[in-house]
Amino acid sequence: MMIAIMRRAIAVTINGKRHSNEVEPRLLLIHYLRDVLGLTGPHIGCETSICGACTVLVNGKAIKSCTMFAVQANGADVLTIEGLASDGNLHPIQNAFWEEHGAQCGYCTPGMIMASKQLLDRNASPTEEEIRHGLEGNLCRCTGYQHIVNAVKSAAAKMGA
Amino acid sequence: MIAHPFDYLTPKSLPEALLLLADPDAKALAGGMSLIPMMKLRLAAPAKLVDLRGVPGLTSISEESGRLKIGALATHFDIESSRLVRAKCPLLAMAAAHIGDVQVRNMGTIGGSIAHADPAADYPAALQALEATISIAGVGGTRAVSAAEFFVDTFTTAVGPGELVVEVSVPVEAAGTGTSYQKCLQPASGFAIVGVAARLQAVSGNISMARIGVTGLSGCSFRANGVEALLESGSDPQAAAAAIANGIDANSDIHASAEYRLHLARVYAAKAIRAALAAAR
Amino acid sequence: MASVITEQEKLIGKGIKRKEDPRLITGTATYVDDMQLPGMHHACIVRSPYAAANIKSIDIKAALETPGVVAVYTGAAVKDVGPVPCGASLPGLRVPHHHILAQDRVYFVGHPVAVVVATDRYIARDGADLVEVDYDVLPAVADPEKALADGAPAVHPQWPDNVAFNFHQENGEVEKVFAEAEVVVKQRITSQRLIPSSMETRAVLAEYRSGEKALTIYSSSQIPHLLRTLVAGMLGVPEHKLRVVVPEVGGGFGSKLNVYAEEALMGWIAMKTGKPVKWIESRRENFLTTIHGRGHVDYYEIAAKKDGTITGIRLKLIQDLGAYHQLLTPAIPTLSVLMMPGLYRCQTICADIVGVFTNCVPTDAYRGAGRPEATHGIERMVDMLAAELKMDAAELRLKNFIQPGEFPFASATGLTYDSGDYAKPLKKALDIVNYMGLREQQRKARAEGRWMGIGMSTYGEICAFGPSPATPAGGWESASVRIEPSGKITVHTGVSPHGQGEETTFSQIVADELGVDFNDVVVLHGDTAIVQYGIGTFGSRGTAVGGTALYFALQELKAKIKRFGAMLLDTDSVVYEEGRCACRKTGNSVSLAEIAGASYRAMKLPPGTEPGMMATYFWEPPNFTFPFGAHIVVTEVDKETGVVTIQRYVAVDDCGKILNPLIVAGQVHGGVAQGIGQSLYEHGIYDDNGQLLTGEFMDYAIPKITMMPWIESEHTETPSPVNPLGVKGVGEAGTIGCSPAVVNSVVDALSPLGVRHLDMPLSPEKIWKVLQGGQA
Amino acid sequence: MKVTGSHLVPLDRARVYSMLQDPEVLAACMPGCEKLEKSGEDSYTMKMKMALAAISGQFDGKVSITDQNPPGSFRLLVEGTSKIGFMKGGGLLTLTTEGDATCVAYEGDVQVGGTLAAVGQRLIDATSKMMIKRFFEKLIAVQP
Repeated sequence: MMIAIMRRAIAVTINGKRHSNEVEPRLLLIHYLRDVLGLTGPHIGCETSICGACTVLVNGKAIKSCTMFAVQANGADVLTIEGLASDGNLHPIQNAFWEEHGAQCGYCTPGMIMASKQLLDRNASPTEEEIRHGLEGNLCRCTGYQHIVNAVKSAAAKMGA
Repeated sequence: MIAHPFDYLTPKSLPEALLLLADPDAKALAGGMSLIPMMKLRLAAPAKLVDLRGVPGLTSISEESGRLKIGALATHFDIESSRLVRAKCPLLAMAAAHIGDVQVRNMGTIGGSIAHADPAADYPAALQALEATISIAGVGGTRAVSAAEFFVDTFTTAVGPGELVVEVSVPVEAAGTGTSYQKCLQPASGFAIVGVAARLQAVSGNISMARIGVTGLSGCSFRANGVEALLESGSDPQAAAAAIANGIDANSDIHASAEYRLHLARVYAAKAIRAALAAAR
Repeated sequence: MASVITEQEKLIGKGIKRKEDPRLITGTATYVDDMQLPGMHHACIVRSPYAAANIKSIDIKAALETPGVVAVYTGAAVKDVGPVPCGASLPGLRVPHHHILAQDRVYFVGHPVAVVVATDRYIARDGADLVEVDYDVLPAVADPEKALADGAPAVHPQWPDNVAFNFHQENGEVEKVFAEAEVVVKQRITSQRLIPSSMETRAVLAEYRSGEKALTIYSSSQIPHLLRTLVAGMLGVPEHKLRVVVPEVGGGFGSKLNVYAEEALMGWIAMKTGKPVKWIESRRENFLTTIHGRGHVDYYEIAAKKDGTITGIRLKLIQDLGAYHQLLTPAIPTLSVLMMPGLYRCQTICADIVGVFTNCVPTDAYRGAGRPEATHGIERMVDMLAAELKMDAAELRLKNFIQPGEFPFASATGLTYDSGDYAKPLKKALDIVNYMGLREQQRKARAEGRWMGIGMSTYGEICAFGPSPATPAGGWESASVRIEPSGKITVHTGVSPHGQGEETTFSQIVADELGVDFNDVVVLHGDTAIVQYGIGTFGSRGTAVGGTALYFALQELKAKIKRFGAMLLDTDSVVYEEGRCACRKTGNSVSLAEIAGASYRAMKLPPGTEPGMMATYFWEPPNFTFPFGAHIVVTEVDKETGVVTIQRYVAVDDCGKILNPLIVAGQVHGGVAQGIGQSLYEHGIYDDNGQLLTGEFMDYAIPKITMMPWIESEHTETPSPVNPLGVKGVGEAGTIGCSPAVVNSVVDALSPLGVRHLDMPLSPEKIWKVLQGGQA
Repeated sequence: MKVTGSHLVPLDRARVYSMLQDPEVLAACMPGCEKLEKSGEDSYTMKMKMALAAISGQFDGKVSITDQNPPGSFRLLVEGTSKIGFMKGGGLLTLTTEGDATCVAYEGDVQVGGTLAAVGQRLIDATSKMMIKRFFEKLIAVQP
């Protein structure tokens, strides 16, 4: 079963910085980010593409980076939780998660925040139902989600203001 | 979590892709939403992955002589958010919006989904009701098959070895057509326990055309011809919906027994028919 | 709304935003898998696909030949390590020897059989596929009642009856009370197996420095110090040569209140290979091999007078233990027995537990640990009694509550309830929902043919574990406070928070007690090389016991501060206020930083006083605390599909004094979510052959954001006299209060159909069958 | 997971019965069967390649036939193990004459373990039905 597979050269722009590496085709994007580049903000919480802890934005779209091979991201622009704050200022969504106690153990939080970003990018003032629909792909076992809903509402209000 | 090693190929044209897929150890990769989880669990172990995303022209959504042509690599998000699809074929947009979650819809493609032919996927119900045509390309050329012919059995389609779904064509809905997709979802996976797509033409409540597509209920999506005939002959929606389960060997699992699934099919068929009727007005 | 606190004001009781969060919201926190050590190897474990089988042979040749594979070990190599410890002791308890890798037989699906060590995680996984294990499959049993039946396969051949222990407790004249009872209600009630599902799975990284003979284990755990003591014993490493570090932990819910085979195994591999080795549990492994919760079959009887006075409670409890005892497995059902009278005055109880081995992963502490099962039982029984007597469920509860003047109250099970006013939260909840109005609405709904239900639960908890004599490894907690020469403050706590926010609440306590800036306090935990011995975070004890230890350390420190202050001010009468020591006579004052600096320079010392500014306190709680509350749930059942919708969820919890309402709300919401999970969605299902049918998030539904109702969370505050902070604990309240309220509500909705009980989860199909007139 | 059903085979009962005991016929009809070798009285070892959608796996297995009661009934047990898990299917096959044809009714149990069981719960029923259907389609096709 062991076959020698050529490694592939990839170039990916991550949080505004270009990275070039040679990777095995089977290397998952999440492992590329975490193990190769040391961007350990996105987490791994399952293996069936359910939990969303590994959510990052690829070319502006939220995806589960455990369900994408790094080679598929060749040439793409990737944004992870580490790239969300700019010039040392927290993004309004990060601030809202802090203010509203949207995180407990924090494991789902980076994915949850990135999914929230996608949600607010597409809908600047979502209703509670739209918030819940938009975060359906992210599991949290700690918060019961209520403070997360509050955080997204609050971020929307601040970003719209 | 970790797939078997594979080689990764990136064709730049359709003929090149088809050439690569002629290798029986090669598997096409579109969005990967069905394939990659299987590979991570090592249930699937293709030796070669042929990434189709570099093949030009497979993502477009356009209108052409009364039909919408959806490229196989259009994502579920492209479809649910496309103004064209929402305006001219809302049933397809509605089915797309029911798939998985935001992240899955951002990556998953219509071609990949239907080629996988999961018995509980959402598109097949809509495509059956829409009498969609699916274009399948092979080295010998491209052929078109109807949705009814396309979905053969559990995980089995009309796509032959080395072939590729390249386009899905659906009708532009005529005035007076109402459609709806109603889904009872399994709370863990989000797959349909049953999903029913209804597509009706009605004038002042009289149904002149009925197309009902069903997913999740049995091993393969299907058209509920019995229900359609009843609706077209003036039967009331509730009574017609009740016929959906006739002669069906329903699936059974820990989430729903066959008996309950059959019941849900009747309930969701009635919901879909009522919603489609309301939309037709 | 939270705000950043800079000016000096009392912080206790305010919704201060958390100190922990900046690292969590920026993705810069460090969980075990975020760590990489030089030369680190990765381990992948080969596990049994069968629930019961003899291992005929294991062929590791192909795996070993894989480039990058460093070593492969099987049971033979680690025969002398261990066993995985059981910390609970019960008379006559049968304890199977729990090796860290299977020896000649496997006992449950997921049982570790071999481990592959490789230079990277991908190669380790490849290697694991190449280990060939030849099994001789044996019959298995996965259901505890079937395991007790004659002729059932023996999980452990040496104990053919599958009984691990029997436990009996009674109080009062049970036979007489039941014989003379005017009403007796009986019901079989199950609490299904649940899968804790912390979002971070288990994770272990071990490093051995041969020169120092020092082993460090990084693990995602709730109990760093206990883990150190027990793993040191398993590996034969002197305890002071083992350091356990618990970095950021992505949730535990009791599942990491344990010592697992893999923690010792990674330590052993690191010593054997001389290289660091990391093992990250996959989600599939987490479902199969991390402890499950619940697993009860309870046979209840409740005796009462016609006026509703509860006179006796009898329980036969069958506990599905799984194949082994993990750390506290057999102790969990005994907590159910302790809690069985609930908030009621009844003094006559009788309980019999039979602990049963099955070919499943062990059960152990999962959020609430024994108390949700007990609360579910008594609160269901009270509702059934109310129905039997045609009394209102709230009225029956109010009639039987222990009254405020009766505290401390000696319960029938030997506990001393600390304080309470049980009617208060119930009345508050009834007011919030407008109970009479709701009943009227229900009458109308029923007239329209809609199945609307109103359900309540009034729960009590045993929290703040606990007095040491009642806790297997000690129930005290420790804290040390150090004021650095610059005046900055470092707290070391023996608890191990992993989402509960004690870095924040403990900073609030310090800020208020010492009158210092909240931001000048750092709370450290989870490293046995840094922190004095501690017990850990579980059983709603972190703040109630750990916070109290901190409080007492602060009192000692304040006395020392005053001694230095008096010396510096050259007076014999000082007060310490708002971070300064002042002379009562002259009004002259010195700051805490000046005092701290002087204490370290030690040019001069107060009589009989050591240099430095540090205090350590080990606090032994005199009792548990007993939080309580009332939850009311309004549901509607869809007649066509059987789907239950929660229309309103009101929780009024009394967790004693509230230190941080924002954090308390978060704990309640999360607890309720897990209660709703159990009530409506979650069920760890094994088939008859011991295969876990709900083995991934594809089949096991923990609540998603779309499945949660809005929770209206309110409180009453009855301080606990057990500790000076007056706190009781809130980590488990939501879970304990939730499930009976939801089930009572749905049973209430369906009561016109003659439904009197439903077992969880209330799946649509189950309800639909009831609506069809079938059996629940 | 219980599986029950029946298929009509347009041959007489004795013929169908003997075909179903014939290893060559079984090998030709069992989906994915690559090799079937006699290992004892009415028992065989088998190599089988399962390919279903993206799922693929190489199974080593056993086939055994017991409780023969010709031409009316027998028990068939098929089991296979692979890296992706194991499958075990067994049950009673009852043959009854229906006109010129034979109705083969089956009533049995399908068990799946290992990784297959992790993701396959909702698919076991549909998949086993499909495999059985394919078996009978081939059985009808192989008749001389």
